[in-house]
Amino acid sequence: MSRNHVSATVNGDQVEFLCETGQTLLEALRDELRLTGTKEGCGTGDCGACSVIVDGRLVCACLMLAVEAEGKAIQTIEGMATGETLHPLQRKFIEHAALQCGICTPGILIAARSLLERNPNPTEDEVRYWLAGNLCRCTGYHKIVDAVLDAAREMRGG
Amino acid sequence: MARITLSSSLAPFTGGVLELELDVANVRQLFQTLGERYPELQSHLEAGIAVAIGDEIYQDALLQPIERESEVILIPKIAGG
Amino acid sequence: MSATLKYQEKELKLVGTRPLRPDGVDKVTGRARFGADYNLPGQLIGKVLRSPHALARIKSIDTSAALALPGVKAVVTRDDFAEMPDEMAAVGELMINFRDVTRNMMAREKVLYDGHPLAAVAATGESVARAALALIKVEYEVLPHAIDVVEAMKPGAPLLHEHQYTQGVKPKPDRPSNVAKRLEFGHGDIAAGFRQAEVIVEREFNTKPVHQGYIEPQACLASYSADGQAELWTSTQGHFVFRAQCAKVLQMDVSKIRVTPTEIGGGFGGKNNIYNEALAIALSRKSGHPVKMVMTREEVFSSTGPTSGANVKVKLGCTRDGKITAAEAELNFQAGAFPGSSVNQASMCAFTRYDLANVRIVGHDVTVNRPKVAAYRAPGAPIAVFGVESVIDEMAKKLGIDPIEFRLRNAAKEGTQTYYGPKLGPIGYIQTLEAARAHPHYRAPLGPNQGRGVATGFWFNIGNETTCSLNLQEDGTLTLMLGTIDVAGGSRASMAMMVAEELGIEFDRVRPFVGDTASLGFNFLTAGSRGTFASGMASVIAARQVIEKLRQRVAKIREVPLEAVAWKDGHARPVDATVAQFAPMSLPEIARMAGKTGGTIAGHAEINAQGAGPGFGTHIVDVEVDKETGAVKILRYTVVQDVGKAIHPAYVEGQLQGGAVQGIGWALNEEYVYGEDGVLQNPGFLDYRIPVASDLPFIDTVIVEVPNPNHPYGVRGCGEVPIIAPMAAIANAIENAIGLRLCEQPLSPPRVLKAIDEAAAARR
Amino acid sequence: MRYEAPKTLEQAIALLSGANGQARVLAGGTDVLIQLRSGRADPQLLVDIKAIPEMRAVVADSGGYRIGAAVTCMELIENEVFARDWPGVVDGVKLIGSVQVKGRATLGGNLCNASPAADGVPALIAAGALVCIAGPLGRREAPVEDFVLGPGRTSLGNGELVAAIQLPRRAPHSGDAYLRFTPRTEMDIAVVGAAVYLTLDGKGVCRSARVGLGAVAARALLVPAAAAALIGTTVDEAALERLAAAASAACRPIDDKRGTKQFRVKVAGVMARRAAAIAIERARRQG
Repeated sequence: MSRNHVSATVNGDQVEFLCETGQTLLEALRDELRLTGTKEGCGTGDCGACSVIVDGRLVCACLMLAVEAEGKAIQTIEGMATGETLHPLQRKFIEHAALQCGICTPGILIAARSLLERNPNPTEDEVRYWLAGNLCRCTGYHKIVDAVLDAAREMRGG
Repeated sequence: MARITLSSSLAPFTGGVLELELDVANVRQLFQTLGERYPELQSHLEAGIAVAIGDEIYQDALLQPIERESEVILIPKIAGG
Repeated sequence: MSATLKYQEKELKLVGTRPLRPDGVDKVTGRARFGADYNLPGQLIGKVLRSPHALARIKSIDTSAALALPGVKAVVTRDDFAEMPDEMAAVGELMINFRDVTRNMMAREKVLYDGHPLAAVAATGESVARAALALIKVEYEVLPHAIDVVEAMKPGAPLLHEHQYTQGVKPKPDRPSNVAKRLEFGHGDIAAGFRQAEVIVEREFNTKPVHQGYIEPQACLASYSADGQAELWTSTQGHFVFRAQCAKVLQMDVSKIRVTPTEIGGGFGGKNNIYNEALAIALSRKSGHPVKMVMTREEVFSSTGPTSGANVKVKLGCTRDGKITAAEAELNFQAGAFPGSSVNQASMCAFTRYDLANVRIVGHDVTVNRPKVAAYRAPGAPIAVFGVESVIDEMAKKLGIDPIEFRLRNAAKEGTQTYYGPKLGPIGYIQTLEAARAHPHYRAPLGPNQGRGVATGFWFNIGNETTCSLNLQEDGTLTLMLGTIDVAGGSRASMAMMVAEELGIEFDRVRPFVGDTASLGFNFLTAGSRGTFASGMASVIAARQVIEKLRQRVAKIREVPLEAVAWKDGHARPVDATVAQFAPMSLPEIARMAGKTGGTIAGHAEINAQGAGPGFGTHIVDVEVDKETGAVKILRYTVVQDVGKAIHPAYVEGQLQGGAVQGIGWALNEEYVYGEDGVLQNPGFLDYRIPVASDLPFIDTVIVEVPNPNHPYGVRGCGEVPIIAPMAAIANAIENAIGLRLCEQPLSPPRVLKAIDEAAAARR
Repeated sequence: MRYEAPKTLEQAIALLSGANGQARVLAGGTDVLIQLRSGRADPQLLVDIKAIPEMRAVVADSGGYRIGAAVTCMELIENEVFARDWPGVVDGVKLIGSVQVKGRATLGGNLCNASPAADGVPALIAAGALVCIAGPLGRREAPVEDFVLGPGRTSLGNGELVAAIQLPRRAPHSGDAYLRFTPRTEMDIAVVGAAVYLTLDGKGVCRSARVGLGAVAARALLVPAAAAALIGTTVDEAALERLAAAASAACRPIDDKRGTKQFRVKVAGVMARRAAAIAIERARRQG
């Protein structure tokens, strides 16, 4: 089986890997690049646990082929903090108890970041609808929504 | 003698007997005596029976003492999600 | 040691505050390692071949073509596992029928549900493993199947197990049945109770199986060495229980399997049982390579534990002034392919919120051609309570009594005689009802097509076998090794808080983690809301042991009598100046000297925690019904619950909110849909509809604290109660909104609309 | 399986034509990847059309719009000019999965996947959109309602692909809207979907209308009888009730895991009526 060569940027770093055509970006991130922070919950785009940002777009890494990543800039949870400094969303998630088991957390953080980059002052409803593609079975979403709204407030400087 | 009451769900295994008095000093002795008296109950005692002594429920506490005159109730063991 | 530590009221510094969880940073940065995040050099990928039929006899399994495929290193089938006797055997203190466990793990004579494993392969990669599965030839004799519980109970229904005769029936039946067990609970005189009744309400309810819906599919990695030792990394609620099950079905010594629990991406009861773990070890044994097995979401739905679907009949008798005189129920629970539903506990939970003189409950545990059910948060209770609390509500309405007032008139309290055995100890049910009645939510105005519902829940909570080690490290910090899995709720934080509280030190001086099975003795599953209760008790015992040893050490170092040394605020200090005078020693000071004054200091607990305190909750919900589509919108939701003591209130709120939302999903849209062919039609998150963020409002919580007398901080446990009431509360709210009583779960738009249309047709 | 990302439409057509039906077009991939994973699709060649510039563009064209087949839903949603003209089309596009899915999925793919429940399609039918098809024999156009033949089947011939979707010039005093019913607020497949495009005259009388329904038959339907209920009226309550009845009458649904026949028939009318109410509101507002 011939494999495809892909070069891309992940969290600002140039990476290269080989992949089968049928392999998803999620598989490449996890199995080839060993970036296991991006999770698989369903493999069909229905849970959002594999959310990553590709060229500025929030996508499910399970619904994109690894070969399609050629030349793309990919951001994953591993690139969200700066050194030891957590992103405000990461900090607020811990402070608000917005995570329990944590399997959905990387995807939700990536999705929330993508929301706040577009809309720094979202309403509760806008947060809930933007995050509708990210399933969480532990929290009932209450504290997640709180944390996102609070992080937005802080990031706006309020 | 301790007063022993069996949960109604155990009636099929004791020929309908649900109340009796036994001279037992702890839960292990209680199970042993009951098992000898009602062989069909034996597997249920092993498979999971909790014991209420007074108003406290004990699970898997074979050495828990049973005071004279205490009220002892056998109930199905409880697990959970 | 069978242990209980009594509650002591004292001034608290840390317990009841909201420090940050020790697993938080790893979970927000992607560093936390879950089941599928573990890899070993040279590992193979394992995949399972599953039955496409609901019920079929297996005539043959031919794996030769799969084995011949390059890259395939091992295949296992029923022939690779020993037959197990039909008897209950101990797994720690659980009793399990391993004849069933070994058959659920790998079908033997018959496949019993769509998704039942038949063979497993290990290959060099995922695509090779998948290709190998396609090469396994299975000959089936397809048989008629039984999916519906009521149908399966009928004489002449397709039979799953020829050797299964209904237990609990006298005389022993002369023919086998899908009814594995009949059980009966009750007290008083039910007939007399109904004769006293002036009003009787009787209803029949049906519910569908629902899945725990954890977001992390089951995942494990096994490595078997030629010397007969195995290591297993797996996502589990109980690594000791998994080890015991694997040892039994693989006929290995318990000590030769070392299980390391990974972070668990949700369980809710669904990760109490092994599925792929023993297969992975067997494949590793056969291939000589580590084997990793990760389920797909489809496999999770088709082959791992949903909870029972059920048929529930409830009859209630009452006087006109609102006193319940008789309560009767029949609970018919699907067990799935093997016996063992939660009908027992459902029976015991059904009416236990009330002080009742005359009760009778009959339960049936029924095998059907569906995956074997697994526990799901307060197993069985929501199903029974959907029926009972709906009927309670209807009764209150018939009598013209406010639904909370009606519940208060009949509420269980300390001293109430339960119909399953003991009297209740100190409980907070009435307090939750009163707090709900006083909540502004209960008086807020409602608009058109809106309705408010109330319902309540009860769960026993449990203790069980628990182990931990608390090691004082050389700089005065401590590591707390727990045997209880932190299934997400934040129990690691709670344990560390209790230890720090005992020692009078800061929270971050104690680093909690979960030990592997070789590091501690047997510890029960995280289930039954036991974690913070039982492991908290063990942690406090270990901390008190450490304090005792610290006092002894300081007495030696300072050359004073032991009685002269008190432990206070993280220091050994003189009890008072009259007994002895010495310079106090801090924990780091003692720790630094420990090695040279007799060795390091540690505390341990190996207990079977007794004295769990029952939990009660009252829920209020407002809904709006779209009468043209049947859609039900949750407008407002309030959970009131007695948790005994909230060690970490934010994490308790999280349990209350998360549990309530699982209950909301159960109520509104979640269900297993099977076709005529017995094949599951919705094994994915698209059509198995768990709630999404935009479906929900904020979930208000009110924490009531009536301490459990049998825990040093009064903890009861809190995880399970919140899932019990939502189904009934929502049904009651719908009834108040549109005047129709819905008795079929889920209360989904087609059901609601059908009820509206039928009522309209009946009026015409 | 081979992967190709041609830079021109001609190259794409050549690749597809040469593959003897063993090729799949890859646009957003949100349906194709699921089919690959489940084994329902097993092509030898994937032709990724996202590197073809004309496929990625939304072009204003003689008063209407030409939406390249590889334009993602999010790109279309964020195109404010387009959304002002065809809010009903955007209503549908907004419902094609989560934000994540819409970051990849395309309206062209939604159409080519040929699901009866596709959220993007009813509003295109109501709008009178055309499918621009390119193939070895040249280019052709087809009305959207004729393009899908049944579940998973389109009128694309060997080597053909959808290059773009053409929206006409929006008439003055007109408005469109799409509504669907799902059990959850998001993340569901439509149980019923209804789109209405209507045009008023100066007196507020409906002069033309088109109604599209989704998930009520083997493919999305154009329902002239439902449109007729509106034409010539001021779209008052009585007209809306006739619209609802006509929409329900046009349904030929199935019972499945997502809904019953009875439910779909009834709710199709409700959705059509509610969509029409939104459409007329937009028509009045937009002038």
